[in-house]
Amino acid sequence: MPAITLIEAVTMALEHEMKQDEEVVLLGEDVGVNGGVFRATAGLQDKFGKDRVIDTPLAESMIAGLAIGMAAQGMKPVAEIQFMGFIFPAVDQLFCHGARMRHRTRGRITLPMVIRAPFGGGIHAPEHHSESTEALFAHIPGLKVVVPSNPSRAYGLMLAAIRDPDPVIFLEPKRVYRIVKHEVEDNGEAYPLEACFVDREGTDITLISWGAMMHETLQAADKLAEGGISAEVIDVATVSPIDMDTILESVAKTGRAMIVQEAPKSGALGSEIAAEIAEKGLMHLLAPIGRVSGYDTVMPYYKLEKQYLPTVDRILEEARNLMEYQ
Amino acid sequence: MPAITLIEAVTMALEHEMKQDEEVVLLGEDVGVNGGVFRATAGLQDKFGKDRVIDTPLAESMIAGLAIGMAAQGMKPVAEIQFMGFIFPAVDQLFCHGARMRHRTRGRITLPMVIRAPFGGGIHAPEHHSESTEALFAHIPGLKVVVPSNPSRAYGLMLAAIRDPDPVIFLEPKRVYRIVKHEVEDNGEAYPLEACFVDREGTDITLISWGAMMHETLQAADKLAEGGISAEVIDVATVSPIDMDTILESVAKTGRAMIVQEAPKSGALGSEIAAEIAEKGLMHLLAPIGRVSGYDTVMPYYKLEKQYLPTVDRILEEARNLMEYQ
Amino acid sequence: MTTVASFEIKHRQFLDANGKPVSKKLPDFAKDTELLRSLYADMMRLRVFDAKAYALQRTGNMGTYPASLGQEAIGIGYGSVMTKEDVLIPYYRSTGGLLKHGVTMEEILLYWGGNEAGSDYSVAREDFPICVPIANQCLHATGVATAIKMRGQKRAVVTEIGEGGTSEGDFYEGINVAGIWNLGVVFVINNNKWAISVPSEIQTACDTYAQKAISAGIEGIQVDGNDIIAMREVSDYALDKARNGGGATLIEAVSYRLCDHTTADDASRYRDKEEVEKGWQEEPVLRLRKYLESQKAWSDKDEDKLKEELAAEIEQAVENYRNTPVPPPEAMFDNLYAELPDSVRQQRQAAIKRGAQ
Amino acid sequence: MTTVASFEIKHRQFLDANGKPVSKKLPDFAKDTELLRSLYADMMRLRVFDAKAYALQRTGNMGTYPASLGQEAIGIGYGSVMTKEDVLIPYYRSTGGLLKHGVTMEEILLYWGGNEAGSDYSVAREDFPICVPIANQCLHATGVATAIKMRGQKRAVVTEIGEGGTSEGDFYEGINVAGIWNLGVVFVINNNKWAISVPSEIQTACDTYAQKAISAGIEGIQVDGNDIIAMREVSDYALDKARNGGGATLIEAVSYRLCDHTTADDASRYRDKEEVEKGWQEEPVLRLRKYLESQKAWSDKDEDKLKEELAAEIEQAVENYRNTPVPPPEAMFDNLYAELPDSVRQQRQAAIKRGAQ
Ligand SMILES: Cc1ncc(C[n+]2csc(CCOP(=O)(O)OP(=O)(O)O)c2C)c(N)n1
Ligand SMILES: Cc1ncc(C[n+]2csc(CCOP(=O)(O)OP(=O)(O)O)c2C)c(N)n1
Ligand SMILES: [Mg+2]
Ligand SMILES: [Mg+2]
Repeated sequence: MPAITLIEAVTMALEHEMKQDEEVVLLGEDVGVNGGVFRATAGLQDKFGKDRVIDTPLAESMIAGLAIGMAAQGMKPVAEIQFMGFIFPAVDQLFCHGARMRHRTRGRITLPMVIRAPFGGGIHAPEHHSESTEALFAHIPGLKVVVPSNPSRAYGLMLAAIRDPDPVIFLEPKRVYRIVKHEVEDNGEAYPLEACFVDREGTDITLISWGAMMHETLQAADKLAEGGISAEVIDVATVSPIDMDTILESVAKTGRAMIVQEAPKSGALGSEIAAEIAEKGLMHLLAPIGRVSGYDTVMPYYKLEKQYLPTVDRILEEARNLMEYQ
Repeated sequence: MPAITLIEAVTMALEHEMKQDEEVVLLGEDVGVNGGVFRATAGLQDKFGKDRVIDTPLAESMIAGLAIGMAAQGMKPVAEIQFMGFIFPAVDQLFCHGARMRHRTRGRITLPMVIRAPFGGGIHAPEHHSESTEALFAHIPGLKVVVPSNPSRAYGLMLAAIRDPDPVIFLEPKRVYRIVKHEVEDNGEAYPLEACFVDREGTDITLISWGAMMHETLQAADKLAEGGISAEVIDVATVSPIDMDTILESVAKTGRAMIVQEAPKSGALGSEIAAEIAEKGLMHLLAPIGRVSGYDTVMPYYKLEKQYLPTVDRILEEARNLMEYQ
Repeated sequence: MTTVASFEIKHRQFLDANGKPVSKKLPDFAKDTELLRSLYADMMRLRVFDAKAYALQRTGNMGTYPASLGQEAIGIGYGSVMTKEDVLIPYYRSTGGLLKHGVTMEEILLYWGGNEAGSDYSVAREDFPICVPIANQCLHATGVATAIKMRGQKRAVVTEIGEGGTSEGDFYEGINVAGIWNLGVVFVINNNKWAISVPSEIQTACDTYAQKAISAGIEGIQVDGNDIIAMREVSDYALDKARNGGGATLIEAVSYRLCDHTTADDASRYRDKEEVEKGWQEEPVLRLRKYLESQKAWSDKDEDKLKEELAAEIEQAVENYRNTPVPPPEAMFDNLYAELPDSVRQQRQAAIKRGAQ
Repeated sequence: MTTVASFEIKHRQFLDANGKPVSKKLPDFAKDTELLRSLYADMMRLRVFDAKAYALQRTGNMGTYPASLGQEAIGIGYGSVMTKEDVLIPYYRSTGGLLKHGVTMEEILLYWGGNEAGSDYSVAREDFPICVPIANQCLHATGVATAIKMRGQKRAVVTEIGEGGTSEGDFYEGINVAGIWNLGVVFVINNNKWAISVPSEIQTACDTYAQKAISAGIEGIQVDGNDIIAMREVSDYALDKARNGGGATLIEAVSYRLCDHTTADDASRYRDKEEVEKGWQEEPVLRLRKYLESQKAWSDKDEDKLKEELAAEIEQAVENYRNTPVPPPEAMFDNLYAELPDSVRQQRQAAIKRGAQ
């Protein structure tokens, strides 16, 4: 079993599900011959033909609208938005229709569709290519929002997303598309949605993250361990709806919670997690709830993106502050 | 000085500023002859002509894009989106350009523009007419988001929004457009943005709200007072960026914080406020941070909207829970 | 300069405003008097239903409602050539099309009465719910048609939009992809001249809306939308084409909104009386009646009988509507997802408890 | 059926692929050899600059860059008739237009080098920064033109978009409102046949992109975008019209993308060699050179001299670019709002502290 990257795991899951279920079709800009600008759909048009791997015209509202129409007919479209920064023309379709078709028709029309988009900073990309706006989607009831942090999860969660009978926004942390490899068996086993992953058990502090920032968070946990601090590390994975039970259980044990996210701090997912802890786990808290975030400013052009993105050092600093809190 | 409603105060502020500053122009669907579907611009086309009160074609992305182009040339467009539920086609323009033009051009091009939209439930409106999605806008750095809760504030904050050199999203709680009247002097005095209003001082618990829900919150405070509970009530007003200092000061005094909002609970503004309190005011907390919210589901068709919207009773129940918390 | 492309837009009309044929060659179906009588009845049905819906709103028994007054030939026209297998993607003023395609009066009242049950169509199960946000339904139509095409089915997809709605990007994105993929979609523009208070001149610099088809490389036809014979003929052509791989058609149905935009609107604020009076002289129901009368195919007695039948039918629908209980609080949650997440399940419980109080 | 509207799309070309005039009547300006030589120099300048930018990216000294190879006549064409007062609303492949309108090479390099200073144009202060999200710049152009019109100014607004970009709703919304309000906007479509890997057939069922103008009731003209004389002539006409209340024009400039989409792309994955070779036979720079040579207005010596001058100019720009320091961390905050809110001020302080570490 060869080790594969996160993006290869996405491809493997797409291929697996396309073989399994002929209702699964891929669509998007450049997903066909080119195999996607990040190569997530590389080779799939050759394997499944132009009818199942569809290069669309250049229009994101249209891509989302097409997916809605196709899904309403029982197909399972997996649509790619080339970068999350270009998803905005599609949000009208996703928020006004995608998220609520089942609800408004009392279950008569349902939308088993997936919207994939690479997101996040750190690859020296041009303007509008590096944002993390998952919180916008997570606030919309009726959508599920999933962010895999590593190859195994990309595979298992993508299968789950495609099989889910409701619309799933699947956000791929492009900075870590190729930085780690896992041995992933192509066994068709989906991971559950709406379940956090406890990646490391610990007793002193709970570090909560998702997507690319999991990598810095895990590194920080290593360093904390060197200093005798035992961090529990949770990968939220499905960022909406969030499995708060796992998080609250962990905080009950450690008494300290810190969220690490790439997005601007204000009104982000970290705020929601902190608010839930403050509502339901306050009695366990030995320290304020920490948030290590991108800043509340526009994602800068790439020369400053390193200054913008949370680092292992920032995580360590904040974690130590919380540990020292009296 | 006659007493006027919230929507009349909006009109008065628009008229005041149009007289003062000829760069101010209004645009939107039905804002001209018809004076807006809620009559916010009633009479203004007669007074200022078709060049300054412009009926646009029916396209929200276009309205936002026009406003951006006009503002870039130094005009001060105040654009109406007919209902907040129809703002989604415009978010691409607002998020990708409106929010960041000053930033990306290092201040060379700035956008003194306002986007107005009525929002919220409670008026038995059709589908898509009753949502509260202010949190989406509040998460975007570079935008300011303002929600007046009563006539005086509508007047003073609208003046401030128009005069602000940066884009302001001005959300008008339509359920309370006409339910209270204030004597508002047309004196051209703006209220500061980024400042909360402490509407009632109290010592036992801080109730934090904005927009239409301020009315239920104030009623709840009255009832709490009858039961001997002294609630401090804060109207956030500018919901992004939030004046957390005022809120934290209050919580430091009362030791209890509760947020009342109409939006779905998860990932809403209330989460951000709670998270900030949990980070910076934890040591003062005598109880968990309460959130009384709309539910995490699609805004239902109007037969159930009363079941959806937070009520005075729900606020009281939660406030009492927090008071009794040990 | 050399000419590299040229285009023409055609207009279709059979009956003039007084119900007189403008040409000798009426389509074959127009010889079928029974059919024409039934089309007349359908238009009347819609008109009477609209009036009832208005009354319900005015008496506080229903929410905002958009009537089709003066535009009845459009929805009844395309609706009359739809098969059960075809799919309708309506906008809020598609009541005629919905009724013709099997959606019940009761469902339509429930929808505008604020109850999701109204979107759970008992008959036209694949039709989309009424689309309130302008223009984005156009893209659903292309998506449905894509699925139909991929599966090799012979089904047409019909979607309707107001002339104001053509200013939205989604409209163009829809016709564009329908052109590229040769999708079996019929886009019907209800050009009723007004978008709430905004007149058509503010929506386009074009002489026709049909010419917008040229930007998508599809066929565009302008039709007198107050002439049910023309409306049916052009729709029949376009749907047939759609079912048989001939691709998309854009139909501009020229009509006039004789009513307010909705019950929440007061058109007298922005429209001249004279214009509306002129509109009444062109309206589709009387036009067909005059033609039928000229053919000795309609009498006052027929009219009375029809009105009586319609009144009874509508009364029954209204009664069913009014007897439908308000949904329980848990209905807010029960179709959010196939399976409700734990966190939301707690909110559901709380809502039930509060609802019972 | 009666015909209610008809349209034609015209095509403009003066020089064939070999630089031979296709008609005897060249526009007046084409007699001005100095002008043609300067246009040639401008196109070469862009080409050499592009090559340098590519090299910078390949050597890790700059981020992603989209070249204009083969499409030089477009930006240089419309740029050459813009006045200082006109406004350019560029997309990412408008380097030619930007350079002609006074944006410096250094600024362009800074932009693609990830530094906002590159969008703080020293000369063309009212031009918009480069637009990366496809098509939404079209609406900025209409907004700028609205302000210009309201103020009674005689200034044209030019915006450029790729042929793929015309599939986005914002493009249509833009041309539509420009038609309605008779705005002085020139929309230039760079039809380079490809949108990354997606060929033009997937973007439209139309024979021309120029005909999309018909949907907006504005004039649409197709021009050979590899023929700088035609490109300049049509642009001159359109800008003049725009400045003088004549309204908007849609120009489809037919060209070919000889390069990869950007430095991040590998076009050999999806394009045939032969197609690219054919493209090389049509390209604009050699075409004009051949014409100039046929007029005895260009020699190998001129060419060598030009290349030398360009090399020096570009070298200087690159040096300035490379000597520009990385902005300090506080630059992330300093233009967020006119005045930084308190909450963000704390973050700014923290960022400065961390940056210093
Ligand atoms: C995206 C969006 N914007 C605005 C509205 C508010 N609105 C409802 S109907 C209407 C006018 C529509 O006019 P038209 O498209 O001509 O259709 P008609 O109502 O005349 O049939 C407007 C602006 C909406 N429903 N959706
Ligand atoms: C809204 C949006 N969607 C997708 C992209 C990604 N993207 C960048 S360039 C491009 C192709 C554009 O092709 P075209 O419009 O023909 O312009 P060209 O690059 O050929 O000049 C795409 C899909 C984007 N920048 N913006
Ligand atoms: Mg209309
Ligand atoms: Mg192109």
